[in-house]
Amino acid sequence: MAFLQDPTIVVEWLRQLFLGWGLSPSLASLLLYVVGALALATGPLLWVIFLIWFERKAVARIQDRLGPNRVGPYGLLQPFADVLKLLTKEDIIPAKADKVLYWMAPILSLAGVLLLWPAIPLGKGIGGNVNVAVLYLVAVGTLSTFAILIAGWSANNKYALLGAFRTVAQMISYEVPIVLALLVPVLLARSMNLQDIVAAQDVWFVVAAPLAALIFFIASIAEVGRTPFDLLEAESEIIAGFHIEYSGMKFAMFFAGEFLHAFTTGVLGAVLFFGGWRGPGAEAYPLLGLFYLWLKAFLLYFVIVWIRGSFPRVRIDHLLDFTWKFLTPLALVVLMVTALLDKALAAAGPWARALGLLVANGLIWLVVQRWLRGVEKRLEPPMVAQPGQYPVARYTPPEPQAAEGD
Amino acid sequence: METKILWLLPLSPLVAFALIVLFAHRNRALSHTLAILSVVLSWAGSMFVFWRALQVGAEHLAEEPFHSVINWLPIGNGFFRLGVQLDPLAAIVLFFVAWTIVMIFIYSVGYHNFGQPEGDHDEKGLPPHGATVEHNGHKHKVPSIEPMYSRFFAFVSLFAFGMYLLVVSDNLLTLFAGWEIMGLCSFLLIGFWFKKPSARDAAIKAFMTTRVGDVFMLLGIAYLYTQVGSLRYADIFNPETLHHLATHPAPVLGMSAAGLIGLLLFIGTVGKSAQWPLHVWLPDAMEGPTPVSAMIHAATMVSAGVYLTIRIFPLLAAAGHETAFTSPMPIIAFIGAFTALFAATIAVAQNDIKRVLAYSTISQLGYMVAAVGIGAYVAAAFHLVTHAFFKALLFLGSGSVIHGMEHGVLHTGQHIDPQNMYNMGGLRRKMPITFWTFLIGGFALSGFPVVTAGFWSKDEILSEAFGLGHMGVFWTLAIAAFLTAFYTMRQITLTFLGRPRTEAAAHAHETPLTMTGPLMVLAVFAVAFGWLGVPEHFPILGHMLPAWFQEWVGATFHGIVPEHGELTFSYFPLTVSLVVALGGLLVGWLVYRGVQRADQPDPLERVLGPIYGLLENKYYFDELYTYLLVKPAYWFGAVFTFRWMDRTLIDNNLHAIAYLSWRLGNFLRNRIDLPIVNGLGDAIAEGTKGAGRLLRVVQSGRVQHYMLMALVNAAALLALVYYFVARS
Amino acid sequence: MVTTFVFVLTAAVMLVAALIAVLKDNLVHAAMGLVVTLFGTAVLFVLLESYFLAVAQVVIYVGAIAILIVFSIMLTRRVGAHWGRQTNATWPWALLTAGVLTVLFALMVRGWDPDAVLPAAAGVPEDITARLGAALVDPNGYVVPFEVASVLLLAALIGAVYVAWGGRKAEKETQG
Amino acid sequence: MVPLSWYLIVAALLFGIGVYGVLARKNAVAILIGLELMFNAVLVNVLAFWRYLQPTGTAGLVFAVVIFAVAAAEVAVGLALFIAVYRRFGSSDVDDINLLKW
Repeated sequence: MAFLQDPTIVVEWLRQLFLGWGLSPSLASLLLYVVGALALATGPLLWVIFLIWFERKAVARIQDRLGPNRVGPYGLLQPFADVLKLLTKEDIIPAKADKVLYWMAPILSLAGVLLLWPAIPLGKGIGGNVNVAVLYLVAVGTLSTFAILIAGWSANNKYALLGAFRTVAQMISYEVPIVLALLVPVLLARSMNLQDIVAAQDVWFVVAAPLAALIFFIASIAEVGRTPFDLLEAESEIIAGFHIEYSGMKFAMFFAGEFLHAFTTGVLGAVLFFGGWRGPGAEAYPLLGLFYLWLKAFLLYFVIVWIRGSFPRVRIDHLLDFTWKFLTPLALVVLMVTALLDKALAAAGPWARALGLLVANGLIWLVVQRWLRGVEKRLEPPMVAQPGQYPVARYTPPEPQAAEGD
Repeated sequence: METKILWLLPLSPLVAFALIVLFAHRNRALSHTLAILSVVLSWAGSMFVFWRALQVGAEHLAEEPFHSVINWLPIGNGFFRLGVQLDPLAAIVLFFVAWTIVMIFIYSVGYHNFGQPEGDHDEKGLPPHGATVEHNGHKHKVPSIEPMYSRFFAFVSLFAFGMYLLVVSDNLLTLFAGWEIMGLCSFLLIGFWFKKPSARDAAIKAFMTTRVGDVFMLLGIAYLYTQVGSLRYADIFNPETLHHLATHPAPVLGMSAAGLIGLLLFIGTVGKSAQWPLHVWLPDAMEGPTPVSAMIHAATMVSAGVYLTIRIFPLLAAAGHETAFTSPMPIIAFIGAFTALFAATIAVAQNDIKRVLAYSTISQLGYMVAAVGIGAYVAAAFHLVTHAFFKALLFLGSGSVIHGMEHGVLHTGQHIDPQNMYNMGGLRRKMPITFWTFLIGGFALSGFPVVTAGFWSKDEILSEAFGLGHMGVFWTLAIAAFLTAFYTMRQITLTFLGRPRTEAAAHAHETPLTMTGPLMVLAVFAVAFGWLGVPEHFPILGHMLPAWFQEWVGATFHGIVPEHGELTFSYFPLTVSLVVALGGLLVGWLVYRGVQRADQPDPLERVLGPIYGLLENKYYFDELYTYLLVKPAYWFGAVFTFRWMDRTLIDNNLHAIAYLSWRLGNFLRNRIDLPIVNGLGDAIAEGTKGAGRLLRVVQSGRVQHYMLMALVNAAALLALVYYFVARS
Repeated sequence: MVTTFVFVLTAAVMLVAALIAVLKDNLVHAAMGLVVTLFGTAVLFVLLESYFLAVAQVVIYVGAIAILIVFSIMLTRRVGAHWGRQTNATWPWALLTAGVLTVLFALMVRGWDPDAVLPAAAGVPEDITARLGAALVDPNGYVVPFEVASVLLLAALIGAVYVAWGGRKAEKETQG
Repeated sequence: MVPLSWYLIVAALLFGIGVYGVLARKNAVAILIGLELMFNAVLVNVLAFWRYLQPTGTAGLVFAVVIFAVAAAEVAVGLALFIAVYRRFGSSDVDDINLLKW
């Protein structure tokens, strides 16, 4: 039962074990790090397998299909079959591809996702307790961008490069509102440490900062690159985009990376805005907190899937206009208002603060609504790319003959 | 308060001068407004100060004059101090100076035909020739405005500055400064119409002649300074200094220092006040505009000479008192008396209305000098003031007459001299105001008994001369007085009485108010001022009127000059002066009333014969000077200095030097400059070019090369630092 | 012990990556070398116990600068084009200079006695990040440099946009 | 604990490599890479000194922050220029860009 009270005794036990083997303390702690890393990496990767099945099912239902139902009960074993198939598939590398980078890209993309986990508090005293965790999240987020860029370029394929460029444009653009939205919880919790943020959420921050939560959610979807923002692999435009040339295990890695990233987004949302592991009894039994976290994350993930099933894909220029002309300014406004109001209400109790901020957010939202109406009116007739001017052209790389220079 | 105003008195005309010259010279009205405004200000200030002086009272004022001093010129030890001062004498002089100057300024406006049209063919530097105007149908000529109107007012303003400065100064140096400024203005104004050769010559003559006097005056000042160490009246005119000066022998003439200084300064006066033998410039000075003649050459500047003499009277007196040395006094008395008679005789034979007045001025100044010479400085001051008034009046009157005549000349188109008295006659009906005022002035000049100011002052001098026993002086002056009355009456008769002798005279008419107004004001003074100085022993009147003037001026040197005993009043000088005045007038009228035609000879010619010619030609003094001084001077300049010294000696030397230096220059150029300096320069230039050609490679235009060089240098520097610093 | 090991490892990786970054003709690989070097720097920061700056290093350098560099390389490279030689004619001089500089630096820092007693023992306070934040906005601290830096960034932003677009316009003119 | 001089030497080597990169590379972006290396060397120096000489103060950290800002600005402008030059000359080879040649 002690384990339920405090799972960290496991760590102590392991340490004693290593020391018993006669290792120096520092070496022992090093080994402990390695073990912890392995555990942290394995869990999510296994979880992904279920996520794949779940998503296919869910989307199938939304689209009025059955989805996988052959392999195992309810097709539960379908993902394993896919994995086997992918592993046994021939691994093709384009002749003119840049070998090293071609190899590096998938690893990076998966690593970029996995690196997010160490910062996440899984329960009371479990999981990451990083001083500058939020910043860390942002930092690691850039890795996946890299991965996609490299992948798209190294494949030596025009469509892949196009996808890569789109991705870079999109991701770098959406970094901005994400960071701004992240700052709101940091502000409310007076800390960048996710543990502290969670601890500060006597009232979930989603109450105090609904708009920030919304912005974070939307931008994260874009960051992950899922529908409606899946421009980087828009099959109908650039066939699968950056991983067009990838196959077999490498493709699987990208694939898993994407799914896991989506779920991780859910986890982060839960941690930042929905009280993380907090819940009845989570103090006493940290594993319970782990369960609560998982629950919340899973609900958020379901919403993401839901959105994927329901929304059409937006056009690239709309995508960028959306972030630069709507999300970013809104996020800035929210940030300022929150900062000022939070300072003003510092004396008040947590609920009063939360409610005040809620009202403020509501007001902001009303204003935004009015403004959006005006924009809508001005934008009639609905935006269609006129023949002759393709806004996309703004983001295409220069034509090859421009590069004839050298 | 008073001292502040004293400081300001000379200033406003100076400011006016500057303003006119710099800004207002294009606008005639503005120019004369400025000038008159400035002198009116000074006038007001002077009146105020004078009134304050009256309140203070003569004795007290003489004890401690209004006085204020500032540091001016740094000299060896300490400063030369510049100051203003007002004692009774200065106060009285200030009084008449202020009045006459204002009057003459106003008069000038009319005299220069302000408001008249521009002349047809007037040009700067010549008197206006008149303008043709279209007047209801037929055109006729009228006087035209002076082309250099503004310039005139600028000059006279500057002159006013000089005069005020002279009057208020408390030392001889600033007095001398004002003196010289006036000299300059006199030169400028005599030569005002500089395109007339006669005016040019007259200007130069006046300037040169007065220079002679001024040089001596400067010598005197210098000598005085070496003796006393200061030029302030307060330092000079105190008994011990005077005693020291009077007992200290001078190198020349067996005179005392005081005597020599007095004499030198007096020579300055001789120059300024046109005393014999330096009188020659004054008559010619009449070439200038009449207001100038009136102000500078009758009322103020020439009076300044006499003022100086009175100013230094204590010195003279002290010198005269020390019997051990030859006294300057007799010399002064002689020159004064002689000039008086001498000039009067010349005046008798002059036909130019202004020249007559000029000679009469000389003679009257002679009176004053003589008075000082015999020690009657109070009488001299008295006559100075009265003379200033009535002589200014007379000059302005003559100017008015000439003006009227010119009008007539322009009207009729006759070509006659408008200043010749023979061309006039019967003007009393044409220009009554001028006539009456001129009459008053003339009677005052000739000393018409009791009513006029001239009578009192002249009688004062005569009686003093008689009383002090200078019989020679007395009789000389008496004769001069007779002649004065004579030529004055001659002038009046020829000008105003009888009937017109020319068309011009017939058509002359009265001058505008700007000219007649001052005449009237001055006429009042010419009559009234005399009553301030009625001697107390004079029968009847003496008891009615206090001898205010004598007390006032007498207080100035009270206790400084040796007092001569109380004069016993005698009827003899009185009767003499009555006789000469009235007799002169009568004879003059009798002789000249019969003149009918312009071209008929002077009645005296028959009587005097050759002497008349002598008189007419002023004893040939000009010719004499021409042969004695001018020609030798020309010779000296042209032959000796120019041909011998300059041409022969100096030029040849210079040519030799020039030739040598030319050769030297050639040598330097060909032997040193071209081969060495230029060669060096070219070598440097070529070297630079070559270096540039070599170093040009560095300018590869490639960023990296530049950075490479930079870093190489950095590395070298670092190596040095390491070697010298870090390793130790 | 462990830290020493980690340090040596990181340093070695960094230097090798840096050499790759400056020597390799394939610029993309060079850029990757740069990225690795930057990560190594971040690790060094961690070893120096300035976690905030370590993360900031990753965000700024890897997340922004490196990506931009790679991006522009790819923009100006035709896919699969031959790279050609990437070193210019003066490379021996460059090598010499760099070598001399390095040697001099090394000689100088060798002066630091490894066993010298340094204030390092004092250790980094827990709230150093908070302190840094406070110092950055403290009027008595470094608010002025901070603001100046931000202004510089803004200017750079505007300038970059202007230059890039101006270039595009110029291109249009040259073509049209 | 690792001696300070080690950090300094590593930084020096990094700097040297960066210098070589800046001087010897043809491509403008490659030069920028070299510059970044030099920046990093400086950063390492700064932080090492901070850690070893004044660990409780913030001067070193602020210095580092400012260096970050400068580096970011430098790269932004540098790349913009690079793009512009590339469009203008159709080449990214600085050897071709010598308009300032004599």
